[in-house]
Amino acid sequence: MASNRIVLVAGALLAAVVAVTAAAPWLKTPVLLALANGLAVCGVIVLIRAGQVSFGHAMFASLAGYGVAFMGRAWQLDALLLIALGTLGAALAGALIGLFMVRYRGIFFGMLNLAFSMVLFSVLGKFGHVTGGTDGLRFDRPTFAGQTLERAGFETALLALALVLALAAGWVVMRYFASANGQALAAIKTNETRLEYLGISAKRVFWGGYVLSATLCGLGGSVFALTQGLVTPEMGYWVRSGEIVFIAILGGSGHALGAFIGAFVFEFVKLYAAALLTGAWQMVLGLVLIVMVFVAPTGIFGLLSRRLAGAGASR
Amino acid sequence: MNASLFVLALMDGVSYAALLFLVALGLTLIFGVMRVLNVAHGSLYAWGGYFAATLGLAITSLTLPPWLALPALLVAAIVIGGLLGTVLELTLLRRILDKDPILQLLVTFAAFMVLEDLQRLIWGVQPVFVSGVVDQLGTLEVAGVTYTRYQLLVLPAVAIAAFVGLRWFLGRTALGRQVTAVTHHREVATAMGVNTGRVMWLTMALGGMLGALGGALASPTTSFTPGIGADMMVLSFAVVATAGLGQIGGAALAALLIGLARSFAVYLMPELEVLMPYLIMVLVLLVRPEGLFSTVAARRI
Amino acid sequence: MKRTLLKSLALAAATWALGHGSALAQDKPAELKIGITTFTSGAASVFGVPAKAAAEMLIEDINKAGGIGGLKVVPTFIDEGIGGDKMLSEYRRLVQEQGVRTMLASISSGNCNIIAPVAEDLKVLNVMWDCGTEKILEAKRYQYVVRTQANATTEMVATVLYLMKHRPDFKTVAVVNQDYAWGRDSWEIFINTLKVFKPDVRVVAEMFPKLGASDFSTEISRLQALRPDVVLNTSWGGDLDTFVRQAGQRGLFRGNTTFVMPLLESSLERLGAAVPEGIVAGARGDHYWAHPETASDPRHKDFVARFKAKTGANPIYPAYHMAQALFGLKAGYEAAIKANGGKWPAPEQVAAAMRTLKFKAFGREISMREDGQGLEAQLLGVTKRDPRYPFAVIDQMVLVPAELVTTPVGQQSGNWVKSINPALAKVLTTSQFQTHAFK
Amino acid sequence: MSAALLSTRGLSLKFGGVVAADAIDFDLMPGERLAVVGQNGAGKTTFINICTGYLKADAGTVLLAGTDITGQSPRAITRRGVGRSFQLPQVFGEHTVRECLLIAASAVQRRGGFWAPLAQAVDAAEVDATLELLQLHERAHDLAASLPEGQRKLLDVAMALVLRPKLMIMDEPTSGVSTDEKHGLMAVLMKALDERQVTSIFVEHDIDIVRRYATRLAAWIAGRIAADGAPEQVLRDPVVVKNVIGE
Repeated sequence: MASNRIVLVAGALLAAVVAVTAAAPWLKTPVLLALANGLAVCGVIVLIRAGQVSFGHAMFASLAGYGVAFMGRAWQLDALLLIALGTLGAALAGALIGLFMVRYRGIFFGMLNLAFSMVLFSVLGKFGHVTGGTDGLRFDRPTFAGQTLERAGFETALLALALVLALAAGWVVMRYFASANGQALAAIKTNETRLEYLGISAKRVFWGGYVLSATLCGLGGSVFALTQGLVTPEMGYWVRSGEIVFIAILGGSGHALGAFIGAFVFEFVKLYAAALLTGAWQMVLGLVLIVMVFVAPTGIFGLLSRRLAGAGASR
Repeated sequence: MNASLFVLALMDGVSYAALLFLVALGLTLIFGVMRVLNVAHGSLYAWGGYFAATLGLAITSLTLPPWLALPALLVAAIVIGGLLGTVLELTLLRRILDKDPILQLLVTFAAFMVLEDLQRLIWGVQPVFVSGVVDQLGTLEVAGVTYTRYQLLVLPAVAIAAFVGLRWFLGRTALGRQVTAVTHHREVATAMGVNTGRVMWLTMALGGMLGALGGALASPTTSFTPGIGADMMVLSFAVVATAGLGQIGGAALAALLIGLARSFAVYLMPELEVLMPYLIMVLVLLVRPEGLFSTVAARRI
Repeated sequence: MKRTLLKSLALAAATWALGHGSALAQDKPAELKIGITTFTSGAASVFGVPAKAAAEMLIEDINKAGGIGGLKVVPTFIDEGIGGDKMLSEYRRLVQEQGVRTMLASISSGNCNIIAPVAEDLKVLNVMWDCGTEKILEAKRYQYVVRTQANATTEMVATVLYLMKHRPDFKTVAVVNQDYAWGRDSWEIFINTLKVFKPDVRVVAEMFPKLGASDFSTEISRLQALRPDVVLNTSWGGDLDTFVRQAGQRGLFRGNTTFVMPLLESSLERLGAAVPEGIVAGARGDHYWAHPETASDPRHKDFVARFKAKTGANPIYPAYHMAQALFGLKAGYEAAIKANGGKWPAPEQVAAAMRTLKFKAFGREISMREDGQGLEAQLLGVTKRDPRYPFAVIDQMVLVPAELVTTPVGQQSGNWVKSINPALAKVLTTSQFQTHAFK
Repeated sequence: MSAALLSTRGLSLKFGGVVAADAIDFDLMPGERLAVVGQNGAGKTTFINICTGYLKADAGTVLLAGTDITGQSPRAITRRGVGRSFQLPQVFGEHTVRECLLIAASAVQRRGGFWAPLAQAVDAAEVDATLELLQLHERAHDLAASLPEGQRKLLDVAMALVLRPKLMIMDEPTSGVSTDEKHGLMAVLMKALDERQVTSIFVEHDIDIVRRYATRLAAWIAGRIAADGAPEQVLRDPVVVKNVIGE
């Protein structure tokens, strides 16, 4: 799919987001949440590139989120600093956990991630005196780039930041996919034996991908936490991890843009399904995904790219 | 902790493990044959429980003889489990066998989301609970503590029966052998003329019944509320992963391990209770990536 | 890419400049839109669904009687079950898109925590109609947030007082609470208060099974082994049902342990025969379908009858809390309109008016304080089986006045309960408090 | 001995009861083109797997140009200049032919740092030359998975060849290829190996191919080298005739 077309789509999406949130301020929250999700999905897409799917990656979002909450409460740091540190925390955790994960593939990889995330989930829920238990941790709205802002202003600023971060993340991911490491990562999906017989360490390559994915999930988690001013263990529940993968497939795991398209569709279907037919949003989303898997396994982005660049170019 | 407390923890652990095992058994059986981890399995547990409760209510409201309550549990499990299992197999799993494993997993996840809401639409959100059976069977004393016969005798008995029964079916019957064959090598089995489609349908129905049976047996002592499926899903998942995917005997031991760890935790360090299953899962997987009881074959090149 | 970016950013600047000039004009609207958050999904919908039914009924009544300040009341319901973040989005949509200025939120203390600061930022009146956490109004002074019912401190201290009356001579206590803020906090208030009256009381077990736990057999075995004099359980919904049923099946109630269940009233009818006699039961406030003082009051009678006709069950406390919120809101608006010289009041004016309010729902009069906290008496009693009903009822009812058991304005519950006068332990036994039998 | 490119001493490996490698002593001189024949299960692939580090021997040593590489990982041994192709071609099915080679090339050289796009990170000219050399250039932009068996075999070798190995070990390069294509395939392979001056070992069942392309022949029987030397002479060895060629 021609890259200038992608830029067009991205630009259009961007403009739409900005216009919409300006027209209807209440939409800022869902849009922010969608962008936060999208960032995390970017992370999961990296793993899917290697043919791996994690049912526990929400743990990095929740790690970063709790990092933000803790530091926000303890030292009243600036929002930008909080995001940076929260993300860094997730990256370090990813680097560490990744050391174990690189040995696993397929269902075992998914399971070990799930296991780790459920341990974290239970710990966060259990040791209330530190983590605020299942009610989670609240923290006051921090300054933004040194400015003390009202909620409206803060969210506008955060939204602008999130958009920039989304573009940056998308660029990084696509650049990574094109790089030697990214290509080797994709090769893990098809043939690790050959990688080894080329003198390339599949584990090291995969570790890199894992750290990147953890970092992006952490970035998403940090933004999510700042949007809400509250973090709860639910952020890391296995169903959340499932949702992230879900969004990746929905949007199309071939391209970072798919992550954000998916995230927006997900967020708004969820929001309106919840408002219109109360208690059935899960069913709606579930059916949507099932249909997608059968008619468009390449996700919304796959469909889109075929529209834009004509059939065949969807790879 | 003294000897009597030890005994108590043992009792509770075993009866809890029995339920856990039934659900995990279904999950692991399905994986063995389909090579798909059926995330919707948790919903089967929930549906089994709800449906059993519905039957229980029907029995009381239609003033049928109360002794029907216990068989009703089994009937509920067989009907709803078989039904849902069949539907899932025919409408989804059958059609995604050739798809990317990631998509397969996701489809079952989607099915899980759908079933969760359907269940809420059918049975609502009020806690559902019918305990006639337990009261009929009465109680017995152990170390000065009262237990219900139901949890101490019925649950383990059913679990053991299910285990032995499945073993016998897979090992001794022609159909069971076909299932085993497909488990080991689908292509070869097909080449040998095994009707793979039928085997898979059978497996899904059977696995579904086991999952539903877990729920049905839990219904007399547990209030069923939305979300109960998701919790049981991840728990049975922990059991299966600890045991090793497709390991039937292993699942029994893993369920016991987790059940006991949990109940002992309540006595010794209550704060760790919820943590136990996942701690065990992590530790086992770190030491043995394929779980306690399975081994990986080297890749031929 | 860059060009598109610049374009859109320019567009952003422009539109945002437009978007944010919105001042709150206070000309009288055509109708009074109110947003109500309640659980219509998830475990807590055992509270949310009855409350919603009550709201629909009562708003219909209010509108029949000419609405509030002559305006028709139009409710929009938000499901708390979709999770804090989604609920917040919905909440803000109502305020910023629909222009709703009056909100009733919420059931979950967690959600109240999320919403209170938002309401303050958005400058909308928020009536905390059911959530119990005392911390919100003690930690921070809000202008737009009020609570038309008691808080956790009032409930738990009253519970302790009733326990002291019902069974003064006990030595050991154990707790089985849900593992979340309410479960932990209620236990903390309970035990701290108890220690004032009984410094030598022994806590033999503290068990906090996870919220939504489905199996308590191990906890029950442990309780049977320990045989404490008193067991506190402040859980609700499916958790409470499951615990009571499993405990009943295991004969836990046969011993001479006194069980204290401050939220049992909301489960009584559902649990039917499973509830034995002799459990200390609470109703989170001054309301009960068989309320000793208002059961015969035609307004209340009518409410109960119609609620039963509509939902098939007697009203439980969330329904009454909803009534308190709506009646309080009505009274508040009317007071504010009067103070405003007949002109339609701004949210902050209503909020101010509600702080000096005295109003009546289906219990005794509720009086609001300057910190926005409502003073609501507490009804406690002991379960009893009555041949006329297939479920247990509350007997030996006492109404504990809120003034005795509520943290004074400006104080923190944590410290205040420790400073309670030990003499209070016997107050309920004095002649001024009569015990009402179930009729 | 020190002149030998690859040599093994007392290489032994058992699978349960089966003896897959039985104290194999073996030397390969630079420039040789060794064909390996033997019945299935004679231990040919096992020998290769041990030499390239995929399997660990129970006993014995493997020396590459005089340095001990016993028990090293395939990665380490590959980096020392041993290329390998497989009976079942090991290619990146979801990448194009050219991408496969680019990835391979990136194993030995990287330019422009972490972020550089693969195509710029490696010497594309080198890659295209190799494509040309193995006559894969027309299929350069097709998915590796879409290639017919013969070309997949060539790609398998090409990926190893891009690494500029000293030694190339090929496991049945012509298996699964129709007889009339075999010679064409071997011709291409050998030409490429000559041009790059790579010493090579190849496992082969087709005796014509052996006669035609091997400079030396080793016959495997039950995990040991039964005969080793000039092809014609080995092929005349009665033991070989009886057990390997089977006439």
